[in-house]
Amino acid sequence: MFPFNYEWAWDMSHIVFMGGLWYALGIIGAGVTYVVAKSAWDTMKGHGGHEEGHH
Amino acid sequence: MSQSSLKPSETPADKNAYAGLWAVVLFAAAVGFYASLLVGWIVFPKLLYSKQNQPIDFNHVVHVGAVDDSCQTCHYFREDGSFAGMPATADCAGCHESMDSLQGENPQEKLFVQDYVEKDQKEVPWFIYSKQPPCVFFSHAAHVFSPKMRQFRDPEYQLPEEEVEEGAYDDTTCHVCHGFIGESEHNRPYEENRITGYSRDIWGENIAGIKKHTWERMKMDDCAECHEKVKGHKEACFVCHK
Amino acid sequence: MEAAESHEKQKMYGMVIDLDKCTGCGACMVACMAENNVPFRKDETDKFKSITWMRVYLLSNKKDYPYSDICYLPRPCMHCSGRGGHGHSPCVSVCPAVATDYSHATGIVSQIYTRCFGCRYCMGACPYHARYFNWWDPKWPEGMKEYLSPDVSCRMRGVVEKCSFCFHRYQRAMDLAFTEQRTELEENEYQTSCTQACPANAIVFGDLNNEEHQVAQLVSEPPEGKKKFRLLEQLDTNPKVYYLTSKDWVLSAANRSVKEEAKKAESGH
Amino acid sequence: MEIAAKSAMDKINALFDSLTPKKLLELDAMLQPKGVKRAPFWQWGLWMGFFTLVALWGFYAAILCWFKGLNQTNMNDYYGFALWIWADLAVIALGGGAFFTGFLKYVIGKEMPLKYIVNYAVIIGFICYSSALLILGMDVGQPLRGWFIFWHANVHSMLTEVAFCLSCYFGVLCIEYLPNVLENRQLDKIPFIHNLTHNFHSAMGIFAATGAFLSFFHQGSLGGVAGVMFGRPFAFREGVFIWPTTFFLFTWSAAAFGPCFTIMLTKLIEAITRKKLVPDTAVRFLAKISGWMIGTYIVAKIADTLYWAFVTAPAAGWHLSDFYTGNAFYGYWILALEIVAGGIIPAGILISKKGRETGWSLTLAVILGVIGVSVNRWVMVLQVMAVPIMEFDQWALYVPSWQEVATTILPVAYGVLLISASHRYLPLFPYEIEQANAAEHHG
Amino acid sequence: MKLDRRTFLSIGAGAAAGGAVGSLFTPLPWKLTDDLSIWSQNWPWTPDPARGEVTFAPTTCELCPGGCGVSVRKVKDRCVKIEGADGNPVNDGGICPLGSSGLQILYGPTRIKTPLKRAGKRGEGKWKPVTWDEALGEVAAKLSDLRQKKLAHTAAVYVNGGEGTVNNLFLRLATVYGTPNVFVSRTAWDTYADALLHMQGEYAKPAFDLENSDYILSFGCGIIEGWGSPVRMIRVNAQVAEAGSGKTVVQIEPRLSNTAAKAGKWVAIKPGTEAALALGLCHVIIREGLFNDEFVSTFSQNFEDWVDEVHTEHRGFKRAVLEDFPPSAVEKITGVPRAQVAKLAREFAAAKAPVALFGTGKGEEAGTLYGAMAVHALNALMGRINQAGGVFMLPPDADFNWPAPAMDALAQRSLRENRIDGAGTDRFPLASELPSRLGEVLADPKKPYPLHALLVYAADPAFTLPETEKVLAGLSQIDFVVYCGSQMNDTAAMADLVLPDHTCYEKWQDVPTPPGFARRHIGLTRPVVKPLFSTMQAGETAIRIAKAMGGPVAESFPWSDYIQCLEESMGARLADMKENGFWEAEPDKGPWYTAFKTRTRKFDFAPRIISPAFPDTKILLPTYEALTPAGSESGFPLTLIPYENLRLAAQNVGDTPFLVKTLPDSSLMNQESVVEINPATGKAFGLREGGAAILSTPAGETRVRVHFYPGVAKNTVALPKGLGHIGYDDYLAGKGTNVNALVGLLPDPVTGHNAALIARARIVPA
Repeated sequence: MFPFNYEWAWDMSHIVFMGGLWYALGIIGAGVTYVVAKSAWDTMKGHGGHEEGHH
Repeated sequence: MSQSSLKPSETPADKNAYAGLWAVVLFAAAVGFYASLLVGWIVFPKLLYSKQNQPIDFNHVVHVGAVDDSCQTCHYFREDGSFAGMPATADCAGCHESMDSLQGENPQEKLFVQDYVEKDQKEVPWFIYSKQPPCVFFSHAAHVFSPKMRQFRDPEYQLPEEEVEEGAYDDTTCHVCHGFIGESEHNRPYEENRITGYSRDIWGENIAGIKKHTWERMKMDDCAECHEKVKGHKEACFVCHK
Repeated sequence: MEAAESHEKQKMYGMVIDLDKCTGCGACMVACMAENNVPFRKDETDKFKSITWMRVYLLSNKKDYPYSDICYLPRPCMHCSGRGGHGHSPCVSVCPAVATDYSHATGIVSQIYTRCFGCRYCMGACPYHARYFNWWDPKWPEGMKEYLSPDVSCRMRGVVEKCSFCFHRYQRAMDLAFTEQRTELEENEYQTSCTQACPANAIVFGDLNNEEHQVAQLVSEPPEGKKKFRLLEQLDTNPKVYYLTSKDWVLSAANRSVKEEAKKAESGH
Repeated sequence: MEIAAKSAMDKINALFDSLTPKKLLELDAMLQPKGVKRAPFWQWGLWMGFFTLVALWGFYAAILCWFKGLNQTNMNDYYGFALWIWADLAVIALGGGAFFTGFLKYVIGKEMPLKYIVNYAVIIGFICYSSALLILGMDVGQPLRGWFIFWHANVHSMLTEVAFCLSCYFGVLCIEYLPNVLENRQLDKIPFIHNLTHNFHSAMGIFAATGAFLSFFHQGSLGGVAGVMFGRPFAFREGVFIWPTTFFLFTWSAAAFGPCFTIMLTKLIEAITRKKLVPDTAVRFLAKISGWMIGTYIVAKIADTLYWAFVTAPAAGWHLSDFYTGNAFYGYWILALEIVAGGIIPAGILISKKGRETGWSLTLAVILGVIGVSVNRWVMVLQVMAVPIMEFDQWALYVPSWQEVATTILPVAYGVLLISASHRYLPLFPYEIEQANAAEHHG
Repeated sequence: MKLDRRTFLSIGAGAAAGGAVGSLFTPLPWKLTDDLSIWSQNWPWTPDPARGEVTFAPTTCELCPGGCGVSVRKVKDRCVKIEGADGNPVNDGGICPLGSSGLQILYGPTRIKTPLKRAGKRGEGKWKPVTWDEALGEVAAKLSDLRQKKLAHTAAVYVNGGEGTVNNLFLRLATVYGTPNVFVSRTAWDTYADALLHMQGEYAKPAFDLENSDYILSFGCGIIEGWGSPVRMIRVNAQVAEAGSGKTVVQIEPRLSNTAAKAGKWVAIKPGTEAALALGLCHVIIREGLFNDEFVSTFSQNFEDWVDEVHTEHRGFKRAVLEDFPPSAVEKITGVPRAQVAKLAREFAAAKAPVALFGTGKGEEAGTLYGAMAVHALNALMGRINQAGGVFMLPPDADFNWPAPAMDALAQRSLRENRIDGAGTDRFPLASELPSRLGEVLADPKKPYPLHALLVYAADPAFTLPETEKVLAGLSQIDFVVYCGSQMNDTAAMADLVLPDHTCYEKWQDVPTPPGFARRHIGLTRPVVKPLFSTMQAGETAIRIAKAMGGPVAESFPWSDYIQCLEESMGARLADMKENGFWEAEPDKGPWYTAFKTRTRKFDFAPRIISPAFPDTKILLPTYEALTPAGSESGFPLTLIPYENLRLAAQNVGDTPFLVKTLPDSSLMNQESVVEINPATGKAFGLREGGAAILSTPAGETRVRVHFYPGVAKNTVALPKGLGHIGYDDYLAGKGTNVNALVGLLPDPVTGHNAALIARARIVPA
C-alpha cells in the first residue's frame, strides 16, 4: 500500500494500481476538506440558509 | 436541496450567540486534541508493556573476560548446525559446579548455583529479549557462516580451501541484531507487550518505532531491510518463515 | 520477487510418484500429519473438512467384477509454477495479502499462516484441492501436545494451510551446510517426510533442475514401459509433481486431456 | 419567521430536557419533512420493531461466526466461497443503480428527471455496500487481520482491487448520502449544516465522477475474481488487457440491472406507502436506459458464453455438458434462467415503449432482471466451486447453515430499517414533497 | 450565551471530535491495530512447541508383529516423530502408517497410566488407581488361593504369540502354576507351522524368500495389507513394479483388494475355496509332469499310492488329486475357469523361482490345515523347499536355555486336567489350544468347569475372537480378569485389574522374527524416553507375580529382574542387538537329504498320525472340505467377507487418531462401517450409494452404510475389519462394527481352529 511496505515493488502494476488508488483518494479527500472548510467559512460569514443552493 | 422555508435569524444578538458557541466548541476540540496526544504518547506505552527482572542478574563483561573465545563459548552451534541460544544450566555447571567451588563473591552466582545448579541443574527461566514468534525460522548459521554474510563482513573473503573448524564463528557482527549486550554488567528488565506477548525489543524501545541502530528493532521489515542489502533482492517467505 | 536471484544455483524441487508402486497404505498421509503438526478431530469422516496435506485418492477403471481395477494416487501440493513457469500459480496470483508466494530459489509455494487472514480465495483457485482451511481451533487430547514439532508452526483457527514440501527440513539441512562451509545440499540431505516414509519407495523427491537427482532423470526419461503425466497439465498450472504408471486406464482416469485423445482415437476407429 | 426558527430550537431543547410519550410524538412530527403525510407513529414503530428483531437474529448469528469461527457455517474446503460471497456480489450488482444514476445525473448532467430518484438510488447503494462490507467482515477467518488486504496488498489479486475500490466507493456513497441526511427539516436549521449540505451538493459532481470511476473497477474486479481462476475451467475467461471478459461483463451488468432493482424497490415502497413517490417520467427514463443496457449486455454475455463454451473450455479439455450434467442440481436450466428469463426477456420488455410504460410488464421486467443478475452472480460463485476438476473428483453440492442464512438476511432487515427511517424523516423523494407543498399552497 | 444542555452537548461533541482527531497523531490506534493482529497470530491456545536440541533414538516397533526398526526423533526429551530406521533389513527406512503414528499411543489418551482396579460394573470404564504392590499382591493372592483350592486349571493365560521372552515368561508362569488352559492367538502362520510339522516332521514357522522369488502365487494373502511384515512385504511388492524386473505376483482372492489391484494378475475365487484351487494346480502340474522329478521321486513319500503294515491300500497324493481335483471339478468349487486353472499351473511350474503363499488377509485367521498343506504341497511339487526364492523353516524364537521349570505335585496334577476348550481331547486331537472356541465354551452351560481367573498379556480376545457377543458374555462370567498391556483396548476395558506395560518406546525387550521373514531376525526395543507413567515392563510384571506367589512358582523365575532375564535369554545375540538394533541368522538351507525330520527323512505328501486319539490311523491327505457357514441360503442370500488393509489395525492394537483420519468414505461414513456390495446386487436389494442399511447374519445384525464396489462378486458383501471397538478413546471407540460380532465359528473340520471369517448375510435398506 505504501512504498515502505515489504510487498511494495516499483513496478508497473504497483504504479498503475496504487497510482489510481491514491489519485481517487486524493480527490475525495481534497473534495471533503474543501467542502467542510468552505462551509465553516460561510457560517463564520454568517451565511446560512440563503437560497443560492437553488437552481 | 433544502426545501425549508424557515430562515435562521440574523439579528446581531443571535450572530454573537452562534459565534460564541463556535469559539467554545473549537476550544473544547483543542483540549480534546491535546489530551489524546498526552494519552497516546505517554500513558499508552506505560500500560502496554509489563516489566520483569531476569531470574539471575547476569554479568556479561565478567564472563566474556573469563572465557577464551567470547560469545561462542556459551552461545554455540550444535552438531546439526542449529544454534543452542541460551546455554543450559548444565553448560554453566561446567564452571559453576557447586556451592563449595564458587567462582567469586557475587550473590547472584550463589543464587544461581543453589537455586539451579544444585537443584539437579534445572533450567533458568531466562527471558529472551530477542525471542521471535513460532512462525519465524531464524537461522543463526546462515547469518554467521553463509559466504554472503562473510563477504558482507569482509569483501575480500573467499571460501576457505581447507576444512575450517566446524561451528567456530567470529562474533564481530553479533551486535548488528543483539546490540552490545556482551558489554553489559547487568541485565536490563525484560519488557513484554501485554497484548502480543512479544518482547519489547521486537517493536523497539521507541513507541513510534523509530530506530537509530540496527539492533533497536526486530520486526520483519528490519530483517527485510538488511536482506535486501546483502542479497540484493527481496526474499521469498519460505526463508525466514516456517 | 522474480528479481535476479543472485548467483546461487536455482533449485526446482519436485516429486515423481510411481503409481505402480503405490499401495495406498496411507503411510505418506500419516507421516505428513506427524511431521507437520496437522491437527485431527474426533470425527474426521467429513472429507470436505478433513485436513490432509497429502491425500491419497482412489481411481477406478469402472469395470465390473472380475474385470474391475483400482489405483491409488497420492496428492500433495503440486507447487505449481504457473504459465511459463513464472511462479504465477493459481493460488499465489490470487492471494490478496501475499500470504502465499512462489520462491524462485527453490520452486516451492509457501503458505504463511500468520499472514493469511482466511479469505479462502486460494482454495477456490486451486484445482487440486491441496489447500485446507482451519475451520476449528486445533485441539490435541491431553498430553498429546508433547509430540508437536517446533520446526513447523501450529496453525490457528481461520487460516489456510497446505503441503510445504517439508520446507523446514530444507532450512535445517542448510543450517548444517552453512556450518560446514557449503551452500549446496546433497540429494539425500533434503527429503520430504512422505518420501522418507513410503514403504514402497514410490515417491522420489529432489531438484528437477539437477540432472544428477533421480527426479530429474525419471522425468527426462521415464522407466521402460511407464508413462509420465501431471495432473491438469492442460490448465497451464505447471505442477511440479509427476506421476508414473504403466496402466493406460490409469492415464485416462487421472488425466482429462489424455481422455480426450482417447475419445478421439475411439471415434476414429 | 425568525421567531419561528428560534422557537423551534427552544422547543427541541425543551423536548430533550424531558421526554414524555406525548413529547416524543411531537418530536417525531417535527423531524418529518414539512407538509408530507406519514403513517401514525405506533404503526411505524411496529414495522420498525419487527425488522429490528429480524436484524438482531442476524446479528446474533454474526456474533456466533465471529467468536466461534467459520465452523458455524456449512462452508467447507470445496466451498471456500459460498452464500456470503454470492450475497456480496448480488447486492453490489443491485446497488449498481446508485453509481449509474449518479453517473448519469452528475457526470452526464441528466438533471431531470433523475433528481427525483437519485437520493433514493444513493441510499439503496449505501445499504448494499455497507452490507457487502459487513458480510466480508464476517467471511474472513481472521477478521482482526482484515486490514492486511490493504497494508500488504498484492496488486495482482482481483480481491485486493475489490477491497480497495469497494471501501473507497463506500466512502463516496457516504458523502452522497450525507447531504440527504442533513437535509432533515430540523438539522437543516443549523447554519453550518445547512451550508455543508449546500456545498456538498455543489461539489457532488466530482464525488460522483470519482465514484463512477471506482465502481467501474470494483464491479469489474468482482467479475475478475472468478474470471482469473485459470484452475477453474468453469469460471476462467480469456483476458482483454489484464482483465478477463467477466470483468467488463460484471460492470456492464451492474449498470444494467442496478436500475431494475431501484425501480423494483420504488414500486415496492409506493405499494407499501400507497403514495406516488417518483414521477413516471423518472422511472420510465431509468427503465429505458436499463433496457438498452441489458440488451447490449446480454448480447455480449451470449457471445462470451459461446466463446467460452466452444473455445476456452474445450481447449482445457472440457465440454459444456461436463458443467451442466452428472449432478443433482446444476443443469442447463440455470443457463436458460440467467440468459433468457433474466436477460433477453427483461431487455425486450424494457426496450419496447409499451412494455416499460405498462405497469405489470414493467414490474415483471425489473423482477426478472433482478433474478437474472442474481443468478449470474450465483453461478459465478457457487457453480464454480461445485464443478469437479480433477478427473477422479466429485461434484460438491452445498446447503447453507442457518447462521449463514440469518447473516445474509440481516442486511435486508437493516436496509428496510434505514429506508423506512430515511423515508419518514428525510426529504428522500423530492417529488412527494413538491406534491405536498403544492397541495398546501393551493389549500 | 447561556450554558444550556445544547451548549453542553456541543462542547462534549467538540472535545470528542478533537480527541478523535488527536489520537490519529499518536501511536495508539495504529499500534493497537497491529498488536491485535499479532495477538491473533499467537493465540495463547494455539500451541507453541518448545525448541531444543534434536536427537534420534533407535528402537523396534511393537505395534504389530512386523518388527520394523524405527528411529525416534526427539527435541530435548520429547519424542516428536517416528521414522523408519535406515539400513534395517526388515524395513530399511520405510514405515507403515500405524508405526509412524506411534507417538499418538505413547502420549495418547489410550495409554494406561497406572495400575487400575475396576470400580464400576464390568466394561463400564470406572477405575480406581492402585499401587503396584497392591495390584501385584492381589493377583498373586487370587492365583495362590485358586491353587490351594486345587483349582489351578481354572485360571487361564492368554498371550498374543508363542515367541519372545515376555510371552514365554507368561507361558512359563502358566506351566509352573499348573494350568493347561494356555491360549496363544492363533494365526495362519501357526497353521502353516502345523503343516510343516506333519509334512516335514518339525514344528517351524515358514520363512519365504520373496525377495528372490520371481513368481509369487498368493492364496488370498494381503501381501500389501499387513500379511507378514507389512513394510517388508510392500517393498517386495514394489520390486514387481520395478521396470524390467521379471517378478510377478498372482493374487487369488474373492475381492479386488489393494493386493489384487497391484498384482500382475488377480484370480477371482469363491470365498474359502483356495485349498481346492491349490490342489487343482497340483493336478495339472502332476498330470502334465511339470513337477520337480528329483524332489518328488527321491526326497518325498506317499506321493504314489502305498500300502501300510496291515496291507491296507492307501491313495497317494498323486492319485488323490488326479481323481478328485480335475480343473472341471475345481471350476465348480472355486468358480475359477478350468482354462485359467491350467494356465496358472503352467505359469507356476514354468517360473524360475516360484513360491506359493498361504494365509488370507493379514493371516490373522488360522485357516484350515489342509489348506496350508495343499499350498505347501504345491511348493513341494516344484521343489521349492530350502531353495533360493522358496520356503525355509524357522524354529520359533524361544531358545533361551532357561532352567527347567520346577514343577510341584499340584502343578503336575492340574496340568493333566482337560483343557476347557477341548483341545488335545478326542474331539480335537490335532489342536494344542483353541482360542477361537473361547466364546462358545464360556457361553456353554455344559462346560467342563468354569474359569475363575484369566490373565491376558498384550492380546485382545474381546475384540479379535469370533462371536464377540459370547466372548464378552464369557469374560464377564470370569471372577478375575487381569489385563497386562500398555493400551486400554477392548479386553482391558472388560478387566477387573489392569497392569500397564511400557510402550516399545520406553522399555528393553526382544521382538521375535517377523512372520514370513526370510531370516531369523530378533529385534530390540529400547527406552527412547524414560517411562512417562507408573508402568512396568510386562516381563517384570510376570516375574514379580511369580515371586509374590513364592514356592516352586517363584523358584522357576530365578532372575533378579526382567533385564537380567533378557540378557541371559539373548546371550551372545544381545551384543548385535544393542549395536544394530537387531540380531540376524540365516535359516537352515540344508540340502533336501538333510532337510526333513520325518521318520524317513523324506517329505511326506500324506502324513499319517499314529495317536491313541485315532483308533484307525489318521492320514492327513490334503484335500478340500467345503466350509458351510450357519444360516439358510433363503434367509441369508449373501456371503459376508471381511476386508483388511494397513489403515485398519485389527489386532491387539487399534487405529490411532491419524489412522482413523486416513480412512476413506468407503470404509467409515459418519460413525458407521461401510459395506462394499456389487452394484448389481446392491440395486437388486434396493440399496443406494452411501445409503444406510441393516446388515444381519445368524450371529447378529448391525447398521451400516452402503458403498457400491464392482470389486466384490455379486451376492457378496465385504466389511472392513478393525472397527467397532469398545475400548480405547473417543477417536476410535464406537466407530463402525466389529466383523467378529457378525460371524459365527467356522471350524476347520480337521483341527477345530477357526477356518475363516465368512458368514451368510442379509441386507435391507434402513
